[in-house]
Amino acid sequence: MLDKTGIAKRISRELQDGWYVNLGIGIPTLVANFVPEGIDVTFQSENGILGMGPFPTEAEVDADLINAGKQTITALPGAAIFDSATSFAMIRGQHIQLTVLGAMEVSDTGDIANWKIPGKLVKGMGGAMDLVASAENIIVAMMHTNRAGESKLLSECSLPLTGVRCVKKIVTNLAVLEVTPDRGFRLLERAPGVSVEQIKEATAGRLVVEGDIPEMDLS
Amino acid sequence: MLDKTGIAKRISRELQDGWYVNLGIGIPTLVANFVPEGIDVTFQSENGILGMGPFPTEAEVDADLINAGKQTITALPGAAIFDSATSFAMIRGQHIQLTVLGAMEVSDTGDIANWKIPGKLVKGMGGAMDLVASAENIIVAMMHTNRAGESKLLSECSLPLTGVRCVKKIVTNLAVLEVTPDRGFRLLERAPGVSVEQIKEATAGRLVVEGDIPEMDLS
Amino acid sequence: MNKRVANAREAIAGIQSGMTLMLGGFGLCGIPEKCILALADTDITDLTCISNNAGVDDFGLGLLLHSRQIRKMIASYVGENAEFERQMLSGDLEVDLIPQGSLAERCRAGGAGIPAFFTPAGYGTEVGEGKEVREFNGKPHILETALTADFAIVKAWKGDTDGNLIYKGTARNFNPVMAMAGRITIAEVEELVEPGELDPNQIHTPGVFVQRIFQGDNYEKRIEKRTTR
Amino acid sequence: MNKRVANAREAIAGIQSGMTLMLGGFGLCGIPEKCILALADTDITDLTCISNNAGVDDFGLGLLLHSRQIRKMIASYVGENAEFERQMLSGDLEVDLIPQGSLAERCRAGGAGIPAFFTPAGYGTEVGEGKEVREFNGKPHILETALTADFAIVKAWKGDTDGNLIYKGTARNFNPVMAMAGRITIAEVEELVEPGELDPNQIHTPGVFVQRIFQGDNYEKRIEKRTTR
Repeated sequence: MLDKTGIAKRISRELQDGWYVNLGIGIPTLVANFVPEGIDVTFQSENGILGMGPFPTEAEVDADLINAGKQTITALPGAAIFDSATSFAMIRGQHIQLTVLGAMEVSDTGDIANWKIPGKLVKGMGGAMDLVASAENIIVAMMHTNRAGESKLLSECSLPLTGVRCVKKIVTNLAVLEVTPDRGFRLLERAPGVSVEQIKEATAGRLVVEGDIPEMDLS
Repeated sequence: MLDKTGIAKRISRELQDGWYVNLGIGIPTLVANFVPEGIDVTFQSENGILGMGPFPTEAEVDADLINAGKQTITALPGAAIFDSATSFAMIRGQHIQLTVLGAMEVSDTGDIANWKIPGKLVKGMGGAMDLVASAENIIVAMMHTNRAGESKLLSECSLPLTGVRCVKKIVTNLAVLEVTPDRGFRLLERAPGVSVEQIKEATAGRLVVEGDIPEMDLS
Repeated sequence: MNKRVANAREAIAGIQSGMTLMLGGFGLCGIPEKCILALADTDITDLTCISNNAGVDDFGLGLLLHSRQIRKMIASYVGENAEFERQMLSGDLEVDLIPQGSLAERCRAGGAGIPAFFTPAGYGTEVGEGKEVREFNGKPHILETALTADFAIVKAWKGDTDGNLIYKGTARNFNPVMAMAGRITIAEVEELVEPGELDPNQIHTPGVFVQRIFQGDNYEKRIEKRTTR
Repeated sequence: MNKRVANAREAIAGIQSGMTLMLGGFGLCGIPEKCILALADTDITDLTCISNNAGVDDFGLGLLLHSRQIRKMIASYVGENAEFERQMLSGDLEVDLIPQGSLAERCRAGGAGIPAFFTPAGYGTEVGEGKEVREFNGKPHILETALTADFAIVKAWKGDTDGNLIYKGTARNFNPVMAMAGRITIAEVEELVEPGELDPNQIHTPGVFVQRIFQGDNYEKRIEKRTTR
């Protein structure tokens, strides 16, 4: 079974050289720590920067340089700064090759719910609806089940949707799954020490298991 | 009767302090030479500059600094340069207080035709259609009649339109007229030495003459 | 044309109860903190505020929430503010949540004379409910309309008295698009210079979009999540 | 990511007959003159070129007209070119004239994932014929759709190898919006530098929009109407 760092590490293996990548708040942010050697990716933050670098040192902290999670950041050589309309022009116009974000629920047709729980205080969708509606390549990073032990991979989302038929891949603490809208979640990899049976039990939506399911290689 | 310079001079009296103004090619361009004392206007050129200055000296000529008429220009202190989409955002968004342009024909409801003559080579509308569709305040600068002596102020334009019901005021070699879409061209002023009768003869569209029509004051 | 006003109080003259304001900033980064303070010092109420966020309890728009001057908030994310929660749950505050990219584009559209446009964001969600749907290239889009405001209030790094603005870092965010969309746009800047001191090639907001400008002193620029390595 | 290519010939690799190209520039100001020369040196034909103008007889897009490589021209104004007139009158060249502001906005929309938007420009004229009309605030608007291109070719003043671009003066014009709208965008620059040498706050076109970049030498930058006082 993976912890959050493990999920981020597994997702980092999806990165391809030259990609522009938008990382959501939470587990996705950790992906930046595990970019493989020889892979040059550029991180975009939707508040208006391309070429986001690591967190600053105390001396480097600049109130005018934050990411979409409102954390202080640095800019790498080659960075560019722009306004919010231009930022979402990049996103909506599909100039960003990969979006990684968290979710509360994902359906086996690729719907995602990650912004609102009825009856609880709604904080807003931020940029999530724009990101999921436009990205050609969306990976969801999340735990396979919620705190009550219920599956977050469903046949249909019960929560208000963020986007429809948009999620392409899911990396959880238990597995890597591809969304095939016609057939459901196709199991690609098991987390170390996790059995196919455990994944079946934790998945409420349609699960497709074909052939041998390899264990993730995180080396 | 006015010459082209006189038309430009009369139009310059319409300028108000603080206005942003777009001047078309031809007579309108001359308006910049007659900005009244104490009136501070900023000229926009739709290829992407606010704060256009006079033509350059030989030494100042810069191939990267032209106006929409493709003439070399200078930039005044306080100028700003921007892309074509931003330039027309200013125009379409009605941030420019006055547009002055030439016309082949104007109708007494304010339609304008100034880009195309059927059977002749069409060069294109450039920015004219955007300008006339959006400007709140459009003054047409033109001769009252064409070379054949026919009126250019018509009940209906015969040429393909550039915009509908948009012209507010017309300054010709003979007169200043306001367009009142319900009633037609309302005569405001006569050019020096021109009689109301002459203006009536040269105007094919509905002409409203009420009370005494003063002669223009160009002092 | 000289657009300089003396201070924030003079800059906000004419803002009245019931008006719609746009306020630049992302979180607390790039917010017009001087004008917000000046507004908090008035008895103007029933404001509709369009801003990506709603400040924190004791800074930014949180100050106007605390003084109950805001009737309606149009934003994309409002999670950092306990006062906000109280007023929203009690029904005192109306909230309209808009996807961040649609919010930015709707402001730009308002400034650019584009009354409506199609976007895929929000299709199939409650954001799309009641909105026209149309397919382009096999993908469903919804029709979103332009946003404008009686006053837009933005914060820039440098400006000149003609209203030209330059922003610094990610404090730029919503400021340029909101500057375009105000019937009257107020800019507060850290440094106000004479025309000619800024390079025309480097202007982010051309002066035509700005009607009033002043220099604020001692910007607090509070950091929400100071994160270091 | 290093996007540098050696020269114009390498930059235009993959452009094929029948493709749609966008080319920046206004008149001859800010045109990608090196790539146009390189294209003229190929046997690529049947191009659809989207550009505000069509060059002059012996420079800019006029060169590709002369060599009969352009089948269709999408522009706002094409008045400076005798070869253009001949081909248009003979029916060899198809021409689609678009209001300049709509052309710019349609390119931006193409790059920004906005498939269509409403604009007042062209309503009631032949530009509006066959297009959907809708009233907003009592004013009729027409629906215009996004433009994209197989390749966009732009010219900037400075660039870095990550593809970030800075333009100079009114040579900026259509270049930034076209850079957004190309499936592949080629940038030619007068000076190519390493990442980090350009101020991130002053980038006009962020590198994400650019796939290939090279430095051209000895720019001619021909002036159409040298006017002095």
